Formats: sequence, C-alpha cells, structure tokens
Amino acid sequence: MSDIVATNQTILVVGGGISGMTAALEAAEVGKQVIVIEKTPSVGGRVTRLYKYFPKLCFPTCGLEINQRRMAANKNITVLTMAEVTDLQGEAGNYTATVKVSPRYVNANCTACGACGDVVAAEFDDEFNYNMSKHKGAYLPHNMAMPKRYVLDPGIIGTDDAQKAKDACKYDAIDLDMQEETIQLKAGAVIWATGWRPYDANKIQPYGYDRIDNVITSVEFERLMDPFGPTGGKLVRPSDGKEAKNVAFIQCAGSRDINYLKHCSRICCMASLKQSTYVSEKYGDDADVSIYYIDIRAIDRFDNFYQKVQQDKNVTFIKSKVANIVENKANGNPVLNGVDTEGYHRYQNEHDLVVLAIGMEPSVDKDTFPIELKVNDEGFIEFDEVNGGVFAAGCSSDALDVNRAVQSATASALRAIQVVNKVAQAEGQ
Amino acid sequence: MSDINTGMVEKYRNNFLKEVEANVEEGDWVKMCMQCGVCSGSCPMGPYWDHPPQELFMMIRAGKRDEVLTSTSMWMCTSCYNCIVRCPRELPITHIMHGLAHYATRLGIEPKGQPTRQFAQLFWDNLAKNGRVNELWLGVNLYFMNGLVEGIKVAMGMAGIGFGMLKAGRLSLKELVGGHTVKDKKGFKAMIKKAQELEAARIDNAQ
Amino acid sequence: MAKEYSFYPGCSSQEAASSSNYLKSVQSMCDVLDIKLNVIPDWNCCSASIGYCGGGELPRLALSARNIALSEQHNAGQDIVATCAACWLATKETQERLDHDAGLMAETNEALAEAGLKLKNETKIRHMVEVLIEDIGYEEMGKHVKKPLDGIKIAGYVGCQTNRPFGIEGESFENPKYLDKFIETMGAEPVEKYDKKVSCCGGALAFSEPEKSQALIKDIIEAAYDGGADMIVTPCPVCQMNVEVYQDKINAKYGTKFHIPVTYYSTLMSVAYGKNGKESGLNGQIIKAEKLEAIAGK
Amino acid sequence: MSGMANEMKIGAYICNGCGIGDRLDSAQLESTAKRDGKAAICQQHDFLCSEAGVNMIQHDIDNEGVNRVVIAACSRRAKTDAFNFQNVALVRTNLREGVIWVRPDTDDQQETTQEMADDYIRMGCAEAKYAKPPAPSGEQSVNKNILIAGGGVSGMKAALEASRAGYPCTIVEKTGALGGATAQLYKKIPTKAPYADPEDTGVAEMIAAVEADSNITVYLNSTLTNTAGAPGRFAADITTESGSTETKDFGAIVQASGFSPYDASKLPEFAYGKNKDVVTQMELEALAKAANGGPIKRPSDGKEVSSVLFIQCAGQRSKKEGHLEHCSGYCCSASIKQAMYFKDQNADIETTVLFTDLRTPGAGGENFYRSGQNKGVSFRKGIASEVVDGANPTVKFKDLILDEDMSEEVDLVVLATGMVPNAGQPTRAQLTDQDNEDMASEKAGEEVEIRIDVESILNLDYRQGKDVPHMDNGFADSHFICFPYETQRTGIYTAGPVRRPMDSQQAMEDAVGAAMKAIGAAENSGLGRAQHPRVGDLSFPTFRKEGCTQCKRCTVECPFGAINEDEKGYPIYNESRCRRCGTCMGACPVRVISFENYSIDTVGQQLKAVDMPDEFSEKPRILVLACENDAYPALDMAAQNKLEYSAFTRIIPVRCLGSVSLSWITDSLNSGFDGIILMGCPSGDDYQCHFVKGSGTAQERMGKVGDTLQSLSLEQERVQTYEISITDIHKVPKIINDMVDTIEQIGMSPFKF
Repeated sequence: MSDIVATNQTILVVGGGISGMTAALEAAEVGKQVIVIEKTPSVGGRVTRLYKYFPKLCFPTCGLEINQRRMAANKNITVLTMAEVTDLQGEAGNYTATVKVSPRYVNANCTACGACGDVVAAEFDDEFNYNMSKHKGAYLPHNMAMPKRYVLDPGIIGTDDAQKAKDACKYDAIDLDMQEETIQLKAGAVIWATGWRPYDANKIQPYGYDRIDNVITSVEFERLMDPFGPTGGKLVRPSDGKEAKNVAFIQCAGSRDINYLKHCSRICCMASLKQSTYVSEKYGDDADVSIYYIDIRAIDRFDNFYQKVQQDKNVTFIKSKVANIVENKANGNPVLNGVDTEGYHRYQNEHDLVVLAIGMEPSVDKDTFPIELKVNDEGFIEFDEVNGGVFAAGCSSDALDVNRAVQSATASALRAIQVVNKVAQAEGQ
Repeated sequence: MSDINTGMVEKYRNNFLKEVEANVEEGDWVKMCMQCGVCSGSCPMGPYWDHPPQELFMMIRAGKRDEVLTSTSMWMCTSCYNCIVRCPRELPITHIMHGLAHYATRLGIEPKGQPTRQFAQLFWDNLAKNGRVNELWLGVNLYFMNGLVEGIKVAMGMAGIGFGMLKAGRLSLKELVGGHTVKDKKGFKAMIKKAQELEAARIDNAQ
Repeated sequence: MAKEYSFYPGCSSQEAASSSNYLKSVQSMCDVLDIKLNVIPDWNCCSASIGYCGGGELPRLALSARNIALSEQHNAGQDIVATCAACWLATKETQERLDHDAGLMAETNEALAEAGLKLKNETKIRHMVEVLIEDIGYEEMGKHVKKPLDGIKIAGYVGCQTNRPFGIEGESFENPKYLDKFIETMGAEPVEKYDKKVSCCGGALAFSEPEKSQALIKDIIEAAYDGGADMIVTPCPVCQMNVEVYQDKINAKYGTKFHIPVTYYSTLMSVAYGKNGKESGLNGQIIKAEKLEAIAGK
Repeated sequence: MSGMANEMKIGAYICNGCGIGDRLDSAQLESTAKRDGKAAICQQHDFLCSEAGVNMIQHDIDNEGVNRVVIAACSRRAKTDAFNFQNVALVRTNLREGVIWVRPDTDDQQETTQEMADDYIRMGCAEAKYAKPPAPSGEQSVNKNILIAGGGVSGMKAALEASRAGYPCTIVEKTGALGGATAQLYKKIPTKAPYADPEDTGVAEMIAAVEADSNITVYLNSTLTNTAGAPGRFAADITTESGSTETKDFGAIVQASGFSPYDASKLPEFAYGKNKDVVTQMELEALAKAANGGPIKRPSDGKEVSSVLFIQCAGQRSKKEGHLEHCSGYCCSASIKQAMYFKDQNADIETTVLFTDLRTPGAGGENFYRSGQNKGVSFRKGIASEVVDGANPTVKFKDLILDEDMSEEVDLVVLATGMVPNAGQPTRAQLTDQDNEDMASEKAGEEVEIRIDVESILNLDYRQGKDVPHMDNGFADSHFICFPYETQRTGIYTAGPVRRPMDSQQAMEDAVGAAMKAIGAAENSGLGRAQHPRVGDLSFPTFRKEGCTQCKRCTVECPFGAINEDEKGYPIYNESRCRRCGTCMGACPVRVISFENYSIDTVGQQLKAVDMPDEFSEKPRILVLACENDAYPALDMAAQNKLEYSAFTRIIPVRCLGSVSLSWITDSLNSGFDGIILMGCPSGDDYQCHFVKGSGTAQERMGKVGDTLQSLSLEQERVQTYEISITDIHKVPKIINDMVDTIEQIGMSPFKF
C-alpha cells in the first residue's frame, strides 16, 4: 500500500459503486490522479446486484463491463478494495484521509483460476445475495467481480480450510499473514459516493418481514432473478419453493413515512413496475401482480413505462397503503389487509409472495461522517460551501435512480477537478 | 338544527375544513392526510364504518359537513390506536375521531340513537357525578338506556355475567347506594365546570 | 430498600370493582419485589377513552391533570405508576399534550385552580410493566420464583392501550415480546406467533356494540386455542374483562366451546412467587384458572 | 523504434498456468505458432501474467523488435493490467476461458480440445500479422474552448462551472437576455433543507456572475447558423440578429436549449383561450411577478384571487392526439410552489391541487409536499374533465377518493401543462413517413434539403442532420441508463430540459455534468482518443480511395453521424466524431474501410487460418462472431462457470455486430465452415447496443445472407443471428451446441478443400 502516490492534486473517491466509478472515470480520463476507496471486495456497488434496469429492462452488468474496462485501461486510477475512510482532516486542496484496509488474504498474483475455491469446505452467508445463500470460504464475489481476484472469508483464517486454500494455489497468491492496514492518503478534493442501503425491513413491523417467510424486499427479489443467484434464477418463494405467480408489491415500504424514512425514495415505484415484468417474464399470462401504492411516482419519461405496465391486464393497481400483513398458516400465503381508497373498498388479499418496495437510506449514518458536512434530516449530503472540497455524488446526495446518480457523479467530478486545478495553478503546474 | 349549529354554518360558510381546524380536537391535522388509507385498513371496527377515517378527512376537505357530523362512523372508534401508530404522517386519528364525535354532540347533530354515543355520554355523566366511575350504575344505566322494556331484556341477557362478577367479588350491590367517590367533590366539580367554560369560550360559540 | 411509587389504581381496581382482583395480585407481587405503592390521595377517574362524548377536550385533560397535580403535591418526586392501561394512557397523553401546548396548559391550570391545585407536569407516568422491566428487570423477577409455572402454555395477550400509541420502550407495536418474556420468566411456556397478540377486544365498545366486539373477542380466544394455550394473560383490565366474561355469549352465538381462563401477568407472578390463590386474586376469576390454582394450592 | 514498427515481427507467448499446461500440449502449440503462425519468437511461461512473465515479453519488445504480441493465455478481459504493452499491436488468444474451461478434462476429448487451441494460436497470429499499433492522426489538437448553446440557467451554470475549472466558455443565446425560463419565474422550488418555502430564483446573481467572469463570452440575440468540424475542432458560425457572423473554434459543445411551454390552446376542454381566468403555470408566474408579494389578481377583471384550482397533468401523460405522452416531472412541485404564492400572501385563499399521482420525489420533494399541506393547500386525487366558461371558471372533475363527480367554481384555474424540448430538427432518419414521402416525390434519388418547420439549434454541418438526434418524446437525450450524457453526436452534450423534463435546480446540476463531459471530449479528442464506449482508443477508420465507389452506405449507416461526404461523394471520416465501432467497415461493400488494428483482414485472415478438416472427418467447424461488449463477456462467464460447449467452435470477438462485413460470412462459407453464429446486442426501441444501432443494422444486413446461402446451395440454418445480453451466460453455450446438432442433422458443408 505504501506505493500509492497521493498528493494535494489527487482526487479521493469514497465508494466504488456506479457513482464512484463514474466520478473516478470522468476525472481520470481528463488526466487527474484518482484513488477509489471501496468497502467491499469488488467495485460496482448495488447495481451489480440488480437483474435489470428500468425503464429499458437492460442489464446493469452491460454498463458495468464498459466501466470496468475503462477503469482497467486507465493508469490514473488506483482502486483500494476492502477499504474504508475512517478519518478525514483538512480543507479544500489539502485533505488527509485515514484509510483502513482489511486483509483480503489474496494478492495480485491471483489469476482467478478457482483452485482455492475448489478445495475449501466451510460456507458463509453471502452478503452479495442479501444472505439468502452461502459462499465458500474462498470465493469470487460475483461473475464480473473487479478486481477479478478471490477473497478469503476471515472466518476460515486459522482453520484447515485456509491452509488447504493456500496449498492449492500455484501462484503464491494466498497470503494468510495479511494484516489490517491503516494508511494515510493526501487529497485535494474528495468525492463522497458511499451510496445507499435498503431500509431495515424488520423495522416496518406491520408487514411482518421478520415473521412471515414469504414477505421479502425488492432488493432480495432482484436476486431471485439472477441465474447465479440464490434460487438459480427461479422465481420461487422462500417458505416452500413454490412458484410465485401471484405477487404483491407494496410501495412506500419505509418511505414517505415519518415513522421510518420521511422522504420519498424515488426509485421504488419504478422498481416495482419493472419487477412486475419479471413475473410476466417467468409465468406469462399466469402472472398475477398487484401493486399497492399511494402515488405512482413514475416521474418524467418513466411515465411511458408506467403506461405500458398499466396496459398489462395481469397487473392490478390498488391505491392503498397496506395496513398490515398476516400469514395464512395453512398455506404460508401472506394476507394483506387494507382499504383501496379510490372509492373505499376494503380488502383482505392473499398472495403467493409479497415484495416490499423497500426505501433507500444513505449508507452512512447522519452523525458518523468523518468530517463536518452539511447533511439534511434525511441523512443526505447537501451541496454547501461548508463542505469545502468534499462533494457528494449519487445517492449520498439524495434518493436517486441510476441515471440521475451517474449524472450527479459526473457533476461531482467537475467540482473536484476545479479544486485540484486550483491547487495545480497555485503550485505552478 | 340547534342554534349553535346554525351559527357555525353561518360563520364558516363553505369552509368546513376551517371549522374543523378551529373547533375539533386535533382538527388542524386533517389537512396533513395524504389519503394512503392505512388508518382505514387498520381499524378493528373497519367493516362497520360508513366512512373510514381517511375518507372522512377527504369529505371534510370536500365540505361534506352534514354527512360527516351526522355520521355514525367515528362513534365506532374503539381507541385501539392502530391508526395512530401506523399513520405515515403521524395524524392523531383516534383523537380526531373523538373530537369529531364530541363536536357533533356539542352542535347537537350527532346520531342520537347510536349506542356508543349513548354509552359514552353515560360514562361521562357517571364519572362527573362523583369523580370516579360507579360500574354498577354504569351497567344499569346502559341496559336501560333504550327504555324499560328493552332494558329488562338486555339486563336479563347480561344477568349471567353480572352474577359471575358478583360471585367473583368484582361487582358489588353496595355501589347502588353511595359507592366510590372523590373526597373533594366540590373542588372536582368546580374544576370540571371551569374547564367546560373555558373550552366553550375558546371553541367559537356562536351563541 | 423498597422502591416507592405514586400509585394510580383507577376506578376498576377499587374494592369490589371489575378488576379488584388485579389490584390484589399486584399488591402480592409488589410485596415480593419490595415495591411500595403510595396511592395518590383522592385520585379521580381518567375518563378512559370513552369520556369524549360528554367530556370534550379540556375537561378530560383536567381530570388527568388533577391526578398528576395531586401526585406532585403528595407523592413528590415519585413516578406515577398505573396498572390499568387506560389510566396510564390517559394520564400520559395528558402530560404529553400539555407539554406541547402552552395554551392548553394555561387553561388546565386555570381549571385546576378551582380545586386548589397546580400542575407542574414534571412527573414521569409509567405502567406497572415498565416498572417491572426497567426498574426490576427480568433477572430479578425470575429470582423470586418459588413455584415455576411448569407445564402451562399461555397466550400473552398484550391488547391495545399498553401497546399503542406509547407502548413499552424497545418493543414493537405489532409484536411486543415482553409479556412472553414474563411468562417464560415465571416458568410457563408462551404461545409462539400468537396472531392476535395486539388485536383489539373492542374496549369500551364491548358494552355499546356487544356483537361487533364479541366477534373480535372470539378471534382473540380462537387464536389462543390454535396456539395450544391453556390460558390467556394480559396487562389490561378491559382486555381481561372482555376476553373472560363474554365466552358463554360467544359460545351461544358461534357454537364454540370456549372456556379459557384469562388472568393478569401479576396473577402469574403472584402464584409463581408462592402466594396463595386468594392473595393472587384467583378467586376473582369467573372462569377458574385451575392450573394456577393447583400450583397456588400446593 | 518507429523504423522497426514497420517490419512486422510476431512474438507469441504461451502461458502454461491455470491448468493450460496440464490440459494442452504446449510444445505443439509452440510449433503451431512458429510453423503456421509465423511467429518469429515463441516462448512459454508457467505464470505469464507474473512480473517475470511480463518482463520476458517486454524484453522481447525492447530488444528483439517484437511489435506484434500474441498472448496465448486467458481471455482478453482478464489480466489487462499485466498485459499492457505500449507501441505494439496486442492480440489475446484465449486458451483458458476459450478452450480448457469449456471443455471436459477427459482423454477422449483431448484431441479436439488441442485442435481448438491450435486453431486459436493460428488465428491469433493471423490477426497479429494484419494488425498495426494504432496512433492518432493528428487531425486535431486540444482546444479548451467550450461552446454553450443557450443562456438559461443550464447554460449559465455549465459556463460558470467549466470556467471555474479553467475552460473558456462562449454562451450563444437566442434572446436578448440571459436567464431563460427561470428568469420568468417569480420564485423557484426550494433547493435546501427544510424545503418548506419557495426560494428566490437566483437568476440575477447568476447573470452577474457570468458577466463578471472574464473567461465567459456571451452572445445575445445570436444563433448558431453553422457548426462544422468535430470535437477538438468545431467551427461555429455565431450570427447576430442583425446578420453579422463570427466564426469561432471550440473543443466541445454543451447544448442547453431548454424547453418551450406546451401550447395550452390544444386543450379546448379546459376553456383555455376562451376564459381569461384559465392560465398556464408559466402565465401564473407572470401574474405572481406582477403582484410581487401582494395579492395576485386574475387576468379577466383584475379581481384579487380568492380561490384557485390547479389541474395537474393538463395535456400530459396521455396518448391523446396533440397531448404529451410524458410526465414533465416538475409540475407537481411547481403547483405546490404556486399555491404557496397565494397561501403565503393570504392564508384564507382557497388553493386546490387536482392530481392523479402527486410526484414529489426525494428528500426535498416530500418535505415540500408536506409543507404545502401544512400551509393549507388542499390536494385532491381526481381527474378534470372540463372547465366551464363563465364569470368564474367552473372545474368539473371526478374525485377519485370520494368516487363522485364534482365541480368547483373558482376565481382562477391554473393548467399544469408540460415541457416541450427545444431539441431542434429531427435527423433525416427520424423524419416521419410523410416527410420522407414528400421528399421522395420531389426529386427521386437526389439529395434534397430537409425542410422542417422547427428551427435548428446547432445547424450542424453533418450529413445526417442539423441537430442531435431526438429520443423518446422528442428529447435530445441519451438512451443509456449508465451513460446519461451520451448523445449520438460525439462531443456534443445536452443539458437541462432539452435532455429530459426537469426543474431549474436539476437542470443546473445536469449542466455541471454536461460541462464535465464537454471538457472530457475537448481534452481527449484533441489527443486522438475515442469517447465512450471505446474510451481512449487511438484507432480510427481510413479508406482506400481508389477502391471506393462513393456508394455512401458508410455515411448513412454511421450511428453517430460522423461521416460527411466531400464534393465528389467520398467519405470524410472526422476521426474525433467517430466512436470506433466499425459499422462503416461492415457497411462497405467493397471492403475499403479499415482501422489499424481492426480490419477486414484482421478478422478475415483469422477465419482463413482455421485448420479445416475434410468433409468426412465428422469434425464440423462453427464460427462465432461475438460482440465484445456483451456476448463475449457472456461466453467468458459461461467458461468461468465451467459450462461446456462444443470443441468445434471458433470464436472471434468483434467491436460491434455492425462492423461485421458480409465478406467474412461469404469467406467462411467458402472456406468450409459448417455453421456461423452472429451474436449481437438486443436491438429495437430498447436497444442495448453501445453503438446505438450497430446490432440492428447488422441484422438488416444479414437478411441478405439468405441469398448468398442460396447461391451456394447451402441450407439457411447455417447462418444464424442472435441477440445476446451480457447476462445470457447459460444461453450462449446452448446456442452453440444447438448449432452443432443442426449441422449433424443437415450435414457438413461441402465447401471443404
């Protein structure tokens, strides 16, 4: 790590999701030195876990391929994975970041040949699949992981598995003695792109996520569609593996609710509209989708997609915030209680599977930023003078869809460049 | 229509929402409803409401004064507070329902025969008398609230329960005379009277 | 040293009132746990949640305000503790409302002045189960168990008003677990996934809308039986009464064969702490809690 | 070095790591490379991507004059950081993902697996032989000046931010003042917590900042009458109203031409134009400005408004003739803001917003909605059917909550009409059928001027049209979710409502990103580097003039309008407009177009290098031409997951299916391939092709393959085209194996020599 060159003209990008990648690429491609700090073992962030994007229904990994190729080709970018910024001091043009790098136990020699993964036995919850499946103790985070380098789960360190993995590697790529490191990096500007996390569904008690097997979240639902996901791409429900044809989507699960997240998370309506097409994709006319909503926020041209889904006779829209969910113990079906407020119709609807269109909250808790920033009540970083040379990109600035996140990230790159260009000017370079 | 009711109609003309905001307990929250319907779906008595809370709120905004105030709906409230804890806008719905019921009563246009309205009034009268509830008299009054004949029928139907309670020592005929009371009955009554006066003065009394 | 509280028993806990047996068991329980309850002198009714028709807002606030003021005057420095859900709720709501509305606070004090009282509104209002959980703790509660309630399966019916809108700190509105923990601590077995745990029993509407309420009560009892319960336990006098006393009527209407005892958490604790049936208020059961009696009688 | 670069010298390097050495006979591979591949140098290494392996190669480059490097190891997508050599043509031969990972490790399969590997060595060397290290043409140099079309808040913001980073900007504004639509507002939607009240627009301050910035030049009352050139060397004619023209050079362009308000006279049902007290949101802004904080007066009689009703989605979200299909995104917040104009002045004014879906997303949006409610703005879910003319307009609507037809008589009705983008003229390809018919009837076969009522914004001197192509609903947007700024005209980035419906705050944020993109384009195109998606690629197309028949197919089919024609009809490639997809190469019937490292030969010679077994060997050969962006990664990932496919497969990645020349198909059929599979990206409305229409164009062209097959008396099934997404990991092996089955059924090709 000591070979990383960072100066007051370096741009530090915190977070290697699509926003961080975009910001890093835009800056690096005009010649700026960029260091990307990514918490997980690979870049790409949340979009790597999506099956499709709305409204085009194209695949996120397609753009990821392009961005990863751009990153690999660009010598101005240094990526530190399994790394977190623990402290940030200074001001625009002169920051020092303290970065904690966790051991991967696998070095750059790794060819991703997979020999280590073949020999280990123990399995661990796979966070990539929202813990709906397991990965082995030596694993590649996912098919498109960048860096394409295996990771040892810390759980196998000190066990036989660790030694087996090391012995299986012909390239001396496994280093069981790797330690956590703390390094300090200089930077002129910082792009904060730590993104979002799904709101904790357990907190939305009326929906029984913690009590009813067949109530899942929208991010989990995405994983079901991945042929390499927890169900091998089958759209089946957790309790009994039954085909989930009659699926309910509950909007504003956590969002627009003072009890949980008071903001609108923007993406969830579109996500459910998109996911309604997944059910049709799998089951054709047997699909029976119900979308329970307050307002369908298919903003701007996304409305065209909404209009298209409205034409689908297998999709029903119910203007209602579902009151609560109970389980039909006989068949495991969730039963939704509520009132359709368009004309007052009381319902008690049973579905195979319920998907909570889970809200988006910033990944970093409001009071835990390593430097003083203008953060609003919702936890998003606002654009403000007091932030100095720290610029929010993507979902750390607001609840945004991918397109808007990338747009925001592109803007943040320019703002960071303004700062480092000023430094360069002052330093006469 | 009572005079006070006519006065209110006069005063607020087309703006029932404003009337509610000014005169109904927690009425200024009504405008914050976003019609999600979680309250309506959460109510244990839901199936019996002609107009569930969220619809009442919309009706208030639409100026449906008579329909709202003469409705039996808000008298269905069991005070279970499901609606309050689930409301995404934190509207104190239970209190607004109580407030609407009380306001209708104040105006004298509440649904007269509605059993909960009758019981609620009995309950208040009972406690206001001695400062504490006399359960026996409350029961007796309740059973006979619709007249003697009806009352005997109801009382006969409830006799089993009454005997059970008596046997278990959870009801006493002693309560028929005297019974529990606060000691400072005078102070208590003066307090209630004052509170009622203050409220009447504040709530736009057209009289 | 005994923990002292300013106690608000409420109308239903009075002598020969509908939950006088609740008070009995609470006293026994407190005796074991070294809790001293100092009754608020000359307390009055809280008007529960049904007094609204005749009462209006300010008179109802004045009722609870009077109790708090009396407590502040006579039991200064002590938290107010109520055993009745409605009493606790009405008092706590009053406190909160007056805290947030200076106008109402001034008017309330104007009314209180007629009774020679003044409200500071600085007293903590608590339910007995809060005292048990927060001040005593499950561990301590468990230490005093002399006769574990082995072999009894109990549905913990929390109901509404001890649960909403305030509820017990750290518990969810939809699935509070404290009552189950009480049951476990006393050596009995709670019903897992008791669906009707927080459903409404109809409250005061059991009187005015008996059929509608009894339909709700039926579901509560049915779910308890479905969970294999021998009995139901609750922290609320209205719940206790409604669920216990209408079983015959429900049986007559729905053809069910309900006969399940409904007691208070304090009843369980009193029995588990070795108190006899009378001390535990078991004689107040209309449907006898035979399994508890058997243990109490040992 | 440069002298040596002309003498082609192939170095082939075979990796024995990751099981390659265990599974394959590397000695044989080496001799194949030398004998068939004509590799001057061939070395093996047990761990080629290690420092030692890389050093070995670099040594040969530095000391042995190797300038064509063939890495026979893993996929071209793996270890790119290790195998990154300067000034050489680099070829990756895929023995790991392409051979051993897709084949079972059994003795009986050994022979065919080895044949597969040997062929790939031959193919790699053949490619290397015809590839040259790319170098920029020097057609342009870095020009840091940014041209900004439009002086509204988007344009001003782009200029201010680019200038702050050190890039001089020129704003060309059609009207006599800066500020655009935002300047017409009384106030704007709040942009900061607590998002409770309307905010000052800040336009005056912005104009002052622009005027104070010596790095920004403003042309008012001016338009762009001609924009020639390419990124890095745009030459724009800026013409003032008076007619004087000045030509200036720019590196890149930001188009911030904004929107026009929807024409509300298309809404007779709402009595617009008939009743003066029915106004649009923009017109209400004027009333509010006039009132300046005092009571807002209505147009008909100047009466102070005491009740106002806003009809949301007026003429929007509707497929009705003349309506806008899209939601304009900002109108819900705008109506809340405007209702506050009334409420903040006098809380007794009745304000009602009639909506179907209230759309106020994000943290700010929901707070603003709540603030509106808190101020007493009434929100009703309903659909307005009619506004009845009268002394006061009466709105008839269905209240969807109360499920009841209702009407409200109010002093003023405000129509929330939407945004129509000022996107200029459609391209030739985007003209309606009627337009095309008209043109065709005019002078068949000859070039005619495109005559369209809409004024052009940029007046691009581009063969395909004067403006950036329009996308859905007429916005000049990107079609890509991951790449929101990518228009189909390189170095020109749209910002603000011309790109997508948005409010002024979003437009300004959008402009900052567009400025970033413009700076990137100016910097990179100056150095000859490609823009998205082949960022940094130095190769560019050239053509052999003597062979060109001036057929213009390349100029028509280029997805980015890069190619112009000279006066004789020969193509002018405009290197920096080019995205390097090769669609022109695929289009060229006479095969005269090529890139240094990607040409008819680099692919054509590969398929000819395949060792073709005879007809009776029972060893068919299947050629797969796979898009490098999606299909090839899918094949890689299939291998990574050890999904098997036939050993008879020979895969060649292509930049885009649009670059596939029919000659490759004909050649491979003639050389005895039994089946050919083309794998491109999904096309159509929701196309996934990174080169917009490369895959679609390819499919059209492949329609003609049928004739070729027929003329060769071959079965139609032998050539198949598939749309493959990057996620089709299970599908790609199946397609290949199905083709093998098909060949088994229809028999081997007779064209084996």
